[in-house]
Amino acid sequence: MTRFFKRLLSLAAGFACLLMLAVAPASAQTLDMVRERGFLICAATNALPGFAQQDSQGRWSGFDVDLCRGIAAAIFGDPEKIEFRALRGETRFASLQTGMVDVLTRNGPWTERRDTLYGAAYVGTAFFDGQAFLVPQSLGAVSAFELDDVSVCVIDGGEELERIQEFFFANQASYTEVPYEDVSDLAVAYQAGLCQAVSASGRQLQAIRRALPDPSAHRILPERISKELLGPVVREGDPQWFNIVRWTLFTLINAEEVGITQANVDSLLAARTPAVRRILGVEGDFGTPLGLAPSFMANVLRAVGNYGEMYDRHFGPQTGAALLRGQNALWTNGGQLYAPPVR
Amino acid sequence: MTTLDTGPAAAPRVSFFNDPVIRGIIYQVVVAGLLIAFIAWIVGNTAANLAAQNKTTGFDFLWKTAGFDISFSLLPWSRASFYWEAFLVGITNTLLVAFIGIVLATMLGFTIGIARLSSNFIVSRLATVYIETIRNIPLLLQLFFWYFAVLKAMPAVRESLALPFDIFINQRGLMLPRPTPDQEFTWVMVTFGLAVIVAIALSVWALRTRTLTGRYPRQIVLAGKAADACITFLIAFVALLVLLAVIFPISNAPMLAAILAVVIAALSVTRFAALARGVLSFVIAFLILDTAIGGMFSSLPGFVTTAVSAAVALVIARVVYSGALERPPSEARFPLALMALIVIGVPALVYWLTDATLAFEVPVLERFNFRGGLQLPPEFVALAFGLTVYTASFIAETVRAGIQAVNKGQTEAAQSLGLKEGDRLRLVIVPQAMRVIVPPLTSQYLNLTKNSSLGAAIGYPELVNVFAGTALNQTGRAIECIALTMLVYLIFSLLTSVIMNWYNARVSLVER
Amino acid sequence: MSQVSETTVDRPVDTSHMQVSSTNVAIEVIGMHKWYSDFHVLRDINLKVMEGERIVIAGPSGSGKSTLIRCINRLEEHQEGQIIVNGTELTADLKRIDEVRREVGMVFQHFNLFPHLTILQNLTLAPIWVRGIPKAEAEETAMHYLERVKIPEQALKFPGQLSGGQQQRVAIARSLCMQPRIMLFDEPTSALDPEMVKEVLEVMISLAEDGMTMICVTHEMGFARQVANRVIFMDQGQIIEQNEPEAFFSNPQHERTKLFLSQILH
Amino acid sequence: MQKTLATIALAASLGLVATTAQAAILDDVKAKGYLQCGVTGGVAGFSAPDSNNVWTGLEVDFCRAMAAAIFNDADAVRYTSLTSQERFTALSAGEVDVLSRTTTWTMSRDTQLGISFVGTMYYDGQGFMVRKADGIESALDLSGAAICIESGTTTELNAADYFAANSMEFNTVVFVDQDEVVKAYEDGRCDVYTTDSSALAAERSKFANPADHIILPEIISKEPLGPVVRAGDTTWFNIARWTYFALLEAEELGVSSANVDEMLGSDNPAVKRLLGVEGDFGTPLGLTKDWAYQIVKLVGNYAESFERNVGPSTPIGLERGLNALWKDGGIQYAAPIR
Amino acid sequence: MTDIGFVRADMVDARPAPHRTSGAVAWAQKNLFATPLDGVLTVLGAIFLLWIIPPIYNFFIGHAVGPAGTVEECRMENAGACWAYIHSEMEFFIYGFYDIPEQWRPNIVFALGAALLIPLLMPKVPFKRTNAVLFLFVYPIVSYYLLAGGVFGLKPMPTEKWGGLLVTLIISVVGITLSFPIGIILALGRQSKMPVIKTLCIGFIELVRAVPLISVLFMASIMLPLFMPQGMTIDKLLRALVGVTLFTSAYMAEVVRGGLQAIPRGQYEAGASLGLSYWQRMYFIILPQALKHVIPGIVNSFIALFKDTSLVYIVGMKDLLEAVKTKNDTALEWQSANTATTGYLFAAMVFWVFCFGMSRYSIYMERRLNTGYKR
Repeated sequence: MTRFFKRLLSLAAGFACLLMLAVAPASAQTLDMVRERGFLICAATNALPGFAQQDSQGRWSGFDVDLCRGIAAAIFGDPEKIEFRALRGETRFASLQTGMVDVLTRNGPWTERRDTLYGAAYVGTAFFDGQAFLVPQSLGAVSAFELDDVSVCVIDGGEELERIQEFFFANQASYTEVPYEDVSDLAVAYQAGLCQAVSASGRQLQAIRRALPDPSAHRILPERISKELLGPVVREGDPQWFNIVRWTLFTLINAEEVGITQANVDSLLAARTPAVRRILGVEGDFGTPLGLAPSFMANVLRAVGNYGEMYDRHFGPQTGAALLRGQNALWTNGGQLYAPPVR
Repeated sequence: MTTLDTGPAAAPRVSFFNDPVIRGIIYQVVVAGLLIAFIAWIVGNTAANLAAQNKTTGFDFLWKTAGFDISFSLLPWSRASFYWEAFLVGITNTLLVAFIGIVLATMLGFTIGIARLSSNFIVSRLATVYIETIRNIPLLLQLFFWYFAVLKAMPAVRESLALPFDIFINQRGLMLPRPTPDQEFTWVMVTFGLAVIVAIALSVWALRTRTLTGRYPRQIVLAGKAADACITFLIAFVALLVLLAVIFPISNAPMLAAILAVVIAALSVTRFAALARGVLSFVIAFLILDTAIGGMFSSLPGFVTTAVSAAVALVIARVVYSGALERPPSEARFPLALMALIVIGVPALVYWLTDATLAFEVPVLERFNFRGGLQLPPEFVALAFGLTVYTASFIAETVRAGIQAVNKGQTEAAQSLGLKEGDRLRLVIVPQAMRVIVPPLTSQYLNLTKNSSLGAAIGYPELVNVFAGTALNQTGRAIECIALTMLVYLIFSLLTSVIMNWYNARVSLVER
Repeated sequence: MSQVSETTVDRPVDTSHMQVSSTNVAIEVIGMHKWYSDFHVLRDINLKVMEGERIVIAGPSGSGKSTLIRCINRLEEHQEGQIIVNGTELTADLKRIDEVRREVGMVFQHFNLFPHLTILQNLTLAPIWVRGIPKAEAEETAMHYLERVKIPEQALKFPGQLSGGQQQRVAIARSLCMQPRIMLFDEPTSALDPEMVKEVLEVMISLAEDGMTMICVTHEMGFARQVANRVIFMDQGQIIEQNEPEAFFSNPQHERTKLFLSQILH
Repeated sequence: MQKTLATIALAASLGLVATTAQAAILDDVKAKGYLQCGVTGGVAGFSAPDSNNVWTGLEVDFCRAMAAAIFNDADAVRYTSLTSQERFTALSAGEVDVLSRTTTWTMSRDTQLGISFVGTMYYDGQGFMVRKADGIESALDLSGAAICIESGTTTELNAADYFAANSMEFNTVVFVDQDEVVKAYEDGRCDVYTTDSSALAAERSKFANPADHIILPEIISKEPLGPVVRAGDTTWFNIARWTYFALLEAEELGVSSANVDEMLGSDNPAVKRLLGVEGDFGTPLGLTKDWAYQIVKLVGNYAESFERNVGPSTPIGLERGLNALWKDGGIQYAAPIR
Repeated sequence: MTDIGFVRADMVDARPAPHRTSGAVAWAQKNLFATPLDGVLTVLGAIFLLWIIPPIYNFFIGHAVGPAGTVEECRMENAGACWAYIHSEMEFFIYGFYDIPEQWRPNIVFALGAALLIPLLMPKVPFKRTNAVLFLFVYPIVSYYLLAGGVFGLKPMPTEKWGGLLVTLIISVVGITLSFPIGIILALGRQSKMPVIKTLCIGFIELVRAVPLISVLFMASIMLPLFMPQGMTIDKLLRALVGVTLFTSAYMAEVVRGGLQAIPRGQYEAGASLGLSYWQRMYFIILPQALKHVIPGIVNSFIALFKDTSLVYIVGMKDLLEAVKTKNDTALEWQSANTATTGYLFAAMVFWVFCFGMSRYSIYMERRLNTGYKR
């Protein structure tokens, strides 16, 4: 029998070696940092109505801010544990890299250079944007393709001008350009009737429309003649943090797809559909691998609702922006929003 | 090949390095050091790799929902089950197929091993061909063959091959009726258990009495005689019933069969017992042969098969008859029939008395598949079959070697003492052969269990497939899953060696 | 080559009641022939053994001595002629063979003890299972015969623990336990060291003294001289010569016998 | 003598062990001189070897595109055929540099396996194929059916979900190898074969009589299939991601392998940037500035690859559908190169 | 007691056994109809043979489609084995994806291997030592460079392209030649008096023997890269080799240990008394005897290894079985009812020929060396 025990012992030793391999740490710098600090620092490029704006009490609101709240809810279960900043210029990447900021919720549009050169990583698209047209209802146009013989206010010098040229050339339509140096000038010029239409990115047009005395008298046409992707950006080299932000965003989209809203999130805990159960953390555990609570997705949705709700809250008809979902609709509704499944 | 002789050559005494003890220690320290360094290197690499890939590790995943389906499981399984349940399902599926494979392979292997030693040329050659063919072809290939080539030849679900007793064979596997016992049937099961215990106790008592006093207890002998007649009657009744149904379909066949069976049973207690046995064996052999030959050569006309079967059955009857003539009187025989009657009859009595019912859930063809019943998927059947066929060829060789290892002199000595064939085998040959057979047999059992892991290749959800395959894949925990899988096999192996050590210690011959 | 020696026992052998008084025929072999496939091993064997007779069969190896006594026990089958043991003719009938074997004990060159059983179990196995003798009684008999072969103290050991001579004595005792009327010895001493030969021969002689019918294939010519009342010389599968020991050794008739004796007796 | 020989033998065996210093994947790949690409054992149109072991398919084209971007040689790729069970370990173990193998992007894979999904090469959804003779019209008729599935896939999980959600019974028959799954279905082991609908179409095209099988209308899941790389190497991730985007961007800008040389003279700044005529977008990736030019030149744009491998003119005959560019009604959308 | 003195006058001459009309009848009597039971078994066996042989004959030969046949013939009703399929895919079965113009290279390797191995196996051929050195040391290197290329202007052939019988043979030959010495060293280590080394060897042997090969290969396939430093990759063929070799070594070690234990202590003592060192004792005295004892066991391990090469599909090598399987599944142009069966049967026959050959050779050697040691 002693021979047997010796054998057993040596086997156990060999096996222990194998098991030792199963225990290895994972790095999680940003998350730890945020946890230690107790709140999340988000930043957007600049304050822009609908995306990020401060009310009279200094409280930030907007789409970007909600996205940030969502991330905070994912981490802390509490959407208020954030600090929001509006940063200008290229310093935002420096701030991100130095750790002054944890996530940029709206950076400039996603481009190759930004993605590859700044030590930053785009996690995904939160907002599909592009150059669009704002016209008065009175013009009677419901589509950009109906525009003909119009004067268009546009920023000078950028690609916007070229795009308009291409667009109208391609449509065999005629137009008059009214170029300006600055975005704020466009609004003033349009309001003053110096042009019949404004062409700028959708996010700028919705800001212009809000500021108009009677927003409902104006319409942002659904077509986009360029493409711009806006989305959260994180530092390179921290996959965990990258994934936290990415999957917070995807949670919002997936929740809309399966019909989870801020209102029904708790009642759906008893749902039977596996896809819903997984998002709400009733089945499976998708949070722990990210260093989060298993129910983090439910927390996100409790805090800010799903993507559709967020969008309606900030760009819906009642906001004065009245920005159609367009590309930002779910893929099932003809839009571009698509998130990989939670499973 | 020289040793590491690096010590100073001019040293007057035994050089430090040439001291065998010290040199041994140095060797060992070096080896241990190398080993530790190697392990550290691997652990370090792994940790670095895992960290670089930000992979999560640990066994927490075992308590998460698996989310996949397992096609065949003895334990309750749903997609909401946890990974540890998947682990258990894998183990039970492995054990199930291993157990069935072991039982069948043992039976087949012993038969073939003994057949190989047969003095009959055809029988021994057939066994040799079987062994030499099967064990020289990789098991994996055989499994593929049984699964893919044979599966293709199986009928589709709707054209299922229907066998008697609601058994169906098709591409979806083997569908059997599943017994669904009711409440009262528990009593039958309990009685059955008790009857088995009683039968064993009775056997032990009878044998002990036989040893101590030289004869079986009188009561037992009497009861044995009665039981003999009883069993003879039952067998005769069934056989005759079938025979009558096959030959002349007459209306009151049961009555006639019963009468004839009573006659045979009555004969079996007189001195014409041998005749009764001969007749009975003729009927049974004829029935089996006629069915088998008719099935094998469907193109032959009926009367040819009947004639051939009758002729062969006649010879068999003759063999049985002369064997029966030489049977010792019932006083000197172990009352096997009595034990059988107790084990079967008592529960049957209880079944009848308690009015229990044993319904069978019959597999029924539905829109796609059979539903209900006991369904054995073809993966399981192919794996169990492949393992059985393959392992049996090794077991057969083990058995042959074991029997051959018993010196011929042992048989002669036993013969010269007047021991009869049965006693000779039971008391002298088998105990010695088993001593030689059991250790390699056990390692064949272990091999079979390990080989069941090849079920992964044909989709049988055993441990490697379920856990090191699907679960590993859905979770990505490679190290954990493989470690657990290997641990299970390790435990099987250790358990086997514990049992073997115990057995070897028990049976090892005491030598000078 | 088989071992040929002339070990004798250093005590006077009491041959007083070794005279064959019985007129009962124990074994009768008439015109027996045997072939191993095409090889004619035993040719025209005629032999009559009276009860109480002690016969030694000698001859060069390959002469068919062992085959002959194995035929008497039906360990081998003969093809022609008759063998009648205790009035029972040996045929393919198993029942008769078993009857005969119960009455005929046999001791083998290589002992053939059952290695997985103790000495006592070896001895009681057949009495219990063949004769149906109660265990206690069988053990008593076994101990009796063990004492007779002078190794009662080994009863609980296994055969592997015994020396060759002891094993052979156990083998003899094992046969005796069946209380046979005839004992066959197939070169019982040729696998033994010289000093062990003696202890086995002692036992055989004491058996002879008790008047057991014995047929003994052996090269122990001393034993033959002392104990046998007939010596049979075989060669080429046939009985060449037989005679009383004194006459056989002192005055062999046949050329082959002379040659054989001159070789083994220097 | 023997010692020398042993040394040589050792050296020869070491030839099989390629060691490279700890370095970024790009450097490794450049040092090796080829890209090791993990693919399926054979899904026609996506990745399959022909009889000469030349691999073709949409996913193979992605690897070729990466090789083109890195080496200016689309053939500098070696393929490792992986089962779905092996693929992630093979990737994280560094056995393959990129996994381009009909891999569904899911949360647990993205977050738990130490891998990063680059993007969605093909938006797919899981469907069911059945024999026409069975007369099934909807997946909701499938209660009690035997279903052939490849093990270790999202398919396996989705099917379980779908049947559970619709309270239907089913039997799964799970195989490690795609080929075995198809064979088992073909042999009649199962009533239903389920996988991504694109693969269903691909497999159906291989059947002796494709018309005997129908694909049911239900799509029970969304399956964004895309290439995967190891997490942690941002440069490598970016190369893969922007290779994908370049394929899309080229289609959007109308640049194809046929006209790419003409387009070098285009006035369109976006085209100029794509082809490296204006600006240098390659260097930050560790590539040359004409990286995207090479991709288009040697492999073509996304549309070409799609048409060539799985499009309506191939036996597989898939429509672009969701995989059309965003401006054509699909959801394939690339971030711009600028 | 009148007839006690007897002297044979006439010797009886040997005569043929009775009841013997001809050899066949006697043989049948003895081997087929010795007893009535034997007769029954013979008849049943004959019926079984009658039943099973015609279909087998028809499948393999009678209705089979020969190498020159076409797929249409294979698809006909009642067609037997489709040997035409084997014939047309033979190159793939032997070489895998090895480039067709380069196939002369494996051919040379095969020929060279046969030329070196066959004389090595024939006891009477001289120059054993040179032959063995050539086979064990020179041949592998030459073969490797010949197969892999990349030198002397040979086109490089990555091991991914190797396949079929080529891979099966490479793995088994290398596995056999490497596992043998490793097994011996492990066995000696297991008998060692040094506890560390002993424990190590026991641990290795028992651990490896406890688990199925499939999991060892799984580990080689999945986990080995995880154990290596970042960026170090190991060729699949090498992984298969390492997995199979280590696995077989453990079994080999147990076989050799059996042989070592069968050597009487006296041999060890005699060796020591001659003043031989440990290794000299082992090399000259103990091992030659011990190995002779366990030739059947060793060859059984080799046969097991040869069969086990079919499992290397796990690490992604296309060995013979995997090559056949691949073609069975994907050769659409050859699809017919019996194609797959024919493919498997072909693979089975190839495996069988090698394994059976090895077992016969071992019996021959065993007889030659006349060890008389039976398992």
